[in-house]
Amino acid sequence: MQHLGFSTNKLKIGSFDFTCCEGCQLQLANKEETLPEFLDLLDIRNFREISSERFDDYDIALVEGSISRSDEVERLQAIRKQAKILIAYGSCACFGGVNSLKNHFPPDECVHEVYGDSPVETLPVRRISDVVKVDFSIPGCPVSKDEVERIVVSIATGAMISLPKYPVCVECKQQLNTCLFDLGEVCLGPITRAGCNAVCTTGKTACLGCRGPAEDINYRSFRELVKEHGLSLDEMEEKLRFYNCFEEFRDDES
Amino acid sequence: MTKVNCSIDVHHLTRVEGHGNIHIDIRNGELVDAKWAVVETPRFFEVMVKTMSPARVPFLTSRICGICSISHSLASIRSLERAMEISPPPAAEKLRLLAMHGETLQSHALHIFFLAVPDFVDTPSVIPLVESHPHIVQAGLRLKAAGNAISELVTGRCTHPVSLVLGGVSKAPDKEKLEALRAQLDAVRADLDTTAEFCSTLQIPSFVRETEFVSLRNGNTYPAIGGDLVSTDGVRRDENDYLAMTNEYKPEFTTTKFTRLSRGSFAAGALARFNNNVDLLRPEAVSVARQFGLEPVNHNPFMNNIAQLVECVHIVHDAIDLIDDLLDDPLNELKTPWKPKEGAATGAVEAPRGILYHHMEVDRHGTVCRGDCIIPTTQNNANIHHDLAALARQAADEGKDDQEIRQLCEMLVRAYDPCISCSVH
Amino acid sequence: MHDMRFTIPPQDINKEHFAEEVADFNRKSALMQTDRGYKCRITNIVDLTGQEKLFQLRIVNPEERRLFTFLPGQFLMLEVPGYGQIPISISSSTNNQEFIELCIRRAGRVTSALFQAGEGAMVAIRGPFGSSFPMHEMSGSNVILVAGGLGIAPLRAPLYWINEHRDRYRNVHLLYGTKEPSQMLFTYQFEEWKKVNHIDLHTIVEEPGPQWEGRTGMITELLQDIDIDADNTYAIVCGPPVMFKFVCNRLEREGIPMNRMFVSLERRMHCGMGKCCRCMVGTTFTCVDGPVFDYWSVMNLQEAI
Amino acid sequence: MIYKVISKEEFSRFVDALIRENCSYGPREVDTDRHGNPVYQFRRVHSADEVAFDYTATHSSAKHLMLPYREELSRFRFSEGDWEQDIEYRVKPRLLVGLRPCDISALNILDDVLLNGKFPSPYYLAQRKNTFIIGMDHLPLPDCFCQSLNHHTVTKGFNLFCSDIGDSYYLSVNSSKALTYLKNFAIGDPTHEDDCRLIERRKLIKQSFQTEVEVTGLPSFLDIEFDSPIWQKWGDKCLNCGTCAMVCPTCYCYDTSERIDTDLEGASRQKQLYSCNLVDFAEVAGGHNFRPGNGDRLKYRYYHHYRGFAENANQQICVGCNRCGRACLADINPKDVINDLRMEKESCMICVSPSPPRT
Ligand SMILES: Cc1cc2nc3c(=O)[nH]c(=O)nc-3n(C[C@H](O)[C@H](O)[C@H](O)COP(=O)(O)OP(=O)(O)OC[C@H]3O[C@@H](n4cnc5c(N)ncnc54)[C@H](O)[C@@H]3O)c2cc1C
Ligand code: SF4
Ligand code: SF4
Ligand code: SF4
Repeated sequence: MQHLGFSTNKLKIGSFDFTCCEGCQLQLANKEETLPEFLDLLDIRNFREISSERFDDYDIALVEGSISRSDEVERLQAIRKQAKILIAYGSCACFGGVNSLKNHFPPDECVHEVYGDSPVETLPVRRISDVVKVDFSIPGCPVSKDEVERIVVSIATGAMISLPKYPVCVECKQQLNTCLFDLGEVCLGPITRAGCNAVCTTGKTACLGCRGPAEDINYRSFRELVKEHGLSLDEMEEKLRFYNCFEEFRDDES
Repeated sequence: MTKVNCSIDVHHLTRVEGHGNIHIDIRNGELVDAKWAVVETPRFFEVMVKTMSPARVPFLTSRICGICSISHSLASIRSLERAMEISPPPAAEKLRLLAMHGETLQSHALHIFFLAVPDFVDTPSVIPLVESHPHIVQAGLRLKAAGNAISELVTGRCTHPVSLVLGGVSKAPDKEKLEALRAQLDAVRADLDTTAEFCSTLQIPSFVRETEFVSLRNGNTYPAIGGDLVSTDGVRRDENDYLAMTNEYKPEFTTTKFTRLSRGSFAAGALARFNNNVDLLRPEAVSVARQFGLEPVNHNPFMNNIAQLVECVHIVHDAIDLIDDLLDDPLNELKTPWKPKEGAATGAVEAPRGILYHHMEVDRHGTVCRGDCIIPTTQNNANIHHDLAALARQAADEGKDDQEIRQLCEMLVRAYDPCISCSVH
Repeated sequence: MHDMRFTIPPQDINKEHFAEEVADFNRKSALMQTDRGYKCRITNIVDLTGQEKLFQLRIVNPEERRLFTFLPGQFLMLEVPGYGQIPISISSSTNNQEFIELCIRRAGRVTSALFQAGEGAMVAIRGPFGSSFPMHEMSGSNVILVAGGLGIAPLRAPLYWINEHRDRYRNVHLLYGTKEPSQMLFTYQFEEWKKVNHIDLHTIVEEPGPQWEGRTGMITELLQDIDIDADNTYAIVCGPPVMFKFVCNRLEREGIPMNRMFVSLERRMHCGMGKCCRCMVGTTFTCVDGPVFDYWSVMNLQEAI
Repeated sequence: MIYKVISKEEFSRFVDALIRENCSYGPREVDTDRHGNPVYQFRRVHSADEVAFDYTATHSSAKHLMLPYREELSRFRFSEGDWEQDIEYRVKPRLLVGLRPCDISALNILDDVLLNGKFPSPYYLAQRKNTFIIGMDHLPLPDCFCQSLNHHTVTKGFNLFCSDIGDSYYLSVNSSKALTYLKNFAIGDPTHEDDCRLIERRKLIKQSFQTEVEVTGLPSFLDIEFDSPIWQKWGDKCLNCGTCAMVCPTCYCYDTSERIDTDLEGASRQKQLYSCNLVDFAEVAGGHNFRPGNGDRLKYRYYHHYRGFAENANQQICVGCNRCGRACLADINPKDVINDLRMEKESCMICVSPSPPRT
């Protein structure tokens, strides 16, 4: 930022994945039109998925995925020790994500169902912040590359970062979409944090709340409106459970 | 001179999707141990689908894999549609095929340029290539971008599709955008030529181990969604017979399962599709294959990289035709209404890395009560494992040093383009 | 094919006459300039406390420098390219045509960027905007200036004004309170204000440290120290919203009419031109109708404090 | 204003010619809702066939054509120790066909707010000046209440306005451009009968309103009722989702932000339409929120719309289209809120008589 009289350094970055689909890491390689410039901001010290070089002198750790095995806990703690800034990215890292659905079943049943009698270690799924301190979260399943880019540029230029506080409906209406409630579906848009550009509702499927709750949501009124539209509360519950983002609201009413 | 001792341990192989380890041990010229071990954390998707409404399932299963989410979504959709006897409208089928093309194109481009090529030019990642081979990287990025553009337009975004739903697709792509996409695909044809030219300069290791190749085949089009299950050893089965085609078992040293058919192991993926369906490829693609001397049945696993390139050529041309078709279609019937219904069926699709099976069972309450997913990498694991042993033995016989053997082994695993997190779902 | 007769011709508003005019935000802004400010160079930065810095800005273009005049209490929109723009009170003398001083607290995105900036940095300003303290109306009277914390920043312009026209005003009191002694701003000017300008300065802190020898308590306590001639006194109060209420109520009890007390309000702002509606207080805009309001209007504006 | 009459077939030929020749927007059917009713929006149209001339109401207003939801205000180019700012006000000319009187009134209100103050908005001006507007009257929907706000007719702010008088349209031509285009088509001067039919039509429209919202004296009601419990009551329902403001033809509040380019060689300043119902609308640095409750924020929107702010001469800016009411998932609509406020007031005030009934 020469015009302000200070220079920017490349960010020494490491990217790490835990229990997840690695879709968020993949996003980093998307948005090809700005990819070379994006990579230019970074000094990639450790990123198994794209590079064989591995160093342990990164400042910023991007952590993807949730924690579901004891060796993952150790690996994560080592990363926390090294990183000056630890960013949880993706809904798995921020909320547990779809992986958490398994927590609704007894662990033995899970293992037996898939592996029969072979012993396989698995712990109840936890979010990154359940295990170590997280400095910043970028939610989304997957994260939006545009948002990641904005945040990385902000870190590189010493600017403060923030996420939208309002819900998805704002962005949905800006796309002139027909509201899914009008089409007879339960949509979590009114209570979910915006920033994805309402990608799901623009594709005419309901928002499943992957970005977690918006600030200060009115859960009670949301529940009422689902009832008043004659829609199924079971469907709503299933959607609220999907990414494990609305745990704190689930037992509001029975 | 024969090399006597060699011990290789690759912990968390890089430039692959997911976590896997290679372990090779040669003592006194004898191969003691060769292992391909997957150390990914299991996520239990098959358990998660239980009690879920069918409508939600494709959104869940797409999260099995960040690279081939469209395939997973479509495999679930196909199995559930077959289970509940839903037939999607023809326009939706075309859009789904186009979406598959998009995913395969971006996945292959990512693999060829980001994951495989650095090995051939001996760099740790694609990043130094930005400086040394700018036009190749640019071509790769444009091909990948084109793949992503297809997925984005047809399914709403490039990873984890939003508009692929049971009964069809939820939203028609905008015609103006389809036209723009067509132009974009037209333009990347030149990039395919550049890539083919560049690839012909690469030294593909000569290694052959006879194996069986398994893929889908429907007899009309190059395989993508549904069809018979066939192998180069002459097996042919119905889609629902997927279990007889895979025969899963779990070895001790890995969390993933292995599979076998007529032999100890078999391979799936671009090379398998090519070996079984060369007659259905577009002529443009066949001529590229010929340029590389690729002919069925090819048993060199490293040629999988080339088979991927051949498929890219096929896809770009086929996608252009599909778009022309869609531009003439009014696209007003995209979704068949449906009600949950009891039933069970398999949905098989050709994911970028090979044949992918989802088998779903819906109970009489209309909820899913059982799910089973068999992933291409799972099917390839055993083949990788056996290839590693053969390759290490051959390399050791040729007197290569540890570093060279290690490099070759890594390249071999990467050539399969394994998707490990997906295989441990 | 249809005929070109039906093509709607474009209207290029860039070509309209006001395009060349230089913005003059005080009178009527030139249309083309509503998003363009005067480019400034940061010529000096003074660290005041850990939280606040004083920035000295000089408008680069001499013509624009000449045009930029303001009244005590007005603010400007400071643009830090790439980071954003924020409203900041002008903290220097209205007489000073050479440079503008801004006293800024590190708060968020834009201010943090400024705190990293060095001397020579290029920023821009738009303005001045908003209402001002009625310095002329006050002449011949006593003036009580009450500042809490950063509230001293907007008070510096009226202070300079008073000091430059000291003979027009009678007794001038400056009551200044902060939470801790280390947060006290402009201490280096205190002696000058007291000795040279004959300002009756009183300070107070809420949480005294070991070094502090002065008064301890809330700012309202300082009001007991001074004699208030209610019939002939004006007050200017700046600080956090809670402070307004206490101080103004106290002054009202002393008998100062509400329309002789002035406060400066603070709200989120994105335009400074009464368009974005972020700074609404009741039904008025802080940016256009404020930030300076008399206390009577504030009492009438719902949810002002 | 010049008045002409055109047959409906000729009119659609005229509109078709204009649409084909220009970048055009009009009401289009985009979906069918779960009750089987069509959903309309102002979207790009390429021929007159695509325009749903007999549409009921669009879900969103046409505001976004004048005030884009997101808009780049300017760009910065960084250079060695300095920067340059580029500002563009270029807009390609557009045709907007099928606007209702209330929507045109809404544009007139936006003109007042954005063009007449001390700081006119060049961005809006460029959009407005480059939009050719063809308006159209219609019979009100059961929940329209624009008549209560006197916006069911409009006399300015359009290039051409069509009133349906049976098999032809009665045209109010308000721009020379419009007249020039029309000259290529068979138009006639209105006869006495046409005039009568126009009056009949206007009467019919006027009589068709089923919803009335009593707005006289509302500004002072609102001033008095600032602390009324009804705000809390409706606030408890409000989702803070901003939908009402997004679909409203006159909500114009916004937010600006700056973003540095990925190559760090420039930045862009962007504007995004916002809503006073969104949780952080009145939040300042440090986290203090001047309107922390749902009710506080909801109240604000009603203040802006039915009391008006000083900057727009304390005028009511709602035009009575009821888009916000229809779009609100929590079923909050102006009619109910305002009636509630009145009831509250009238039930407790003995000394102050309610405002006289409207005539
Ligand atoms: C009339 C007026 C005079 C002011 N004078 C001074 C002063 O002399 N010194 C000083 O340090 N501060 C002053 N402020 C407060 C200052 O504007 C905020 O501290 C500043 O906007 C914070 O910006 P930020 O980007 O660092 O914070 P963030 O919280 O990151 O803010 C992001 C954006 O929000 C807006 N915003 C946030 N808080 C405020 C706020 N309080 N007022 C207006 N907009 C806000 C801005 O548009 C900013 O770009 C004044 C505010 C007003 C309204
Ligand atoms: S579809 Fe969902 S996000 Fe969009 S407006 Fe409706 S509720 Fe909100
Ligand atoms: S619309 Fe909802 S589910 Fe979809 S990306 Fe946005 S927040 Fe996630
Ligand atoms: S009725 Fe609602 S949407 Fe229509 S103008 Fe009034 S406030 Fe806006």
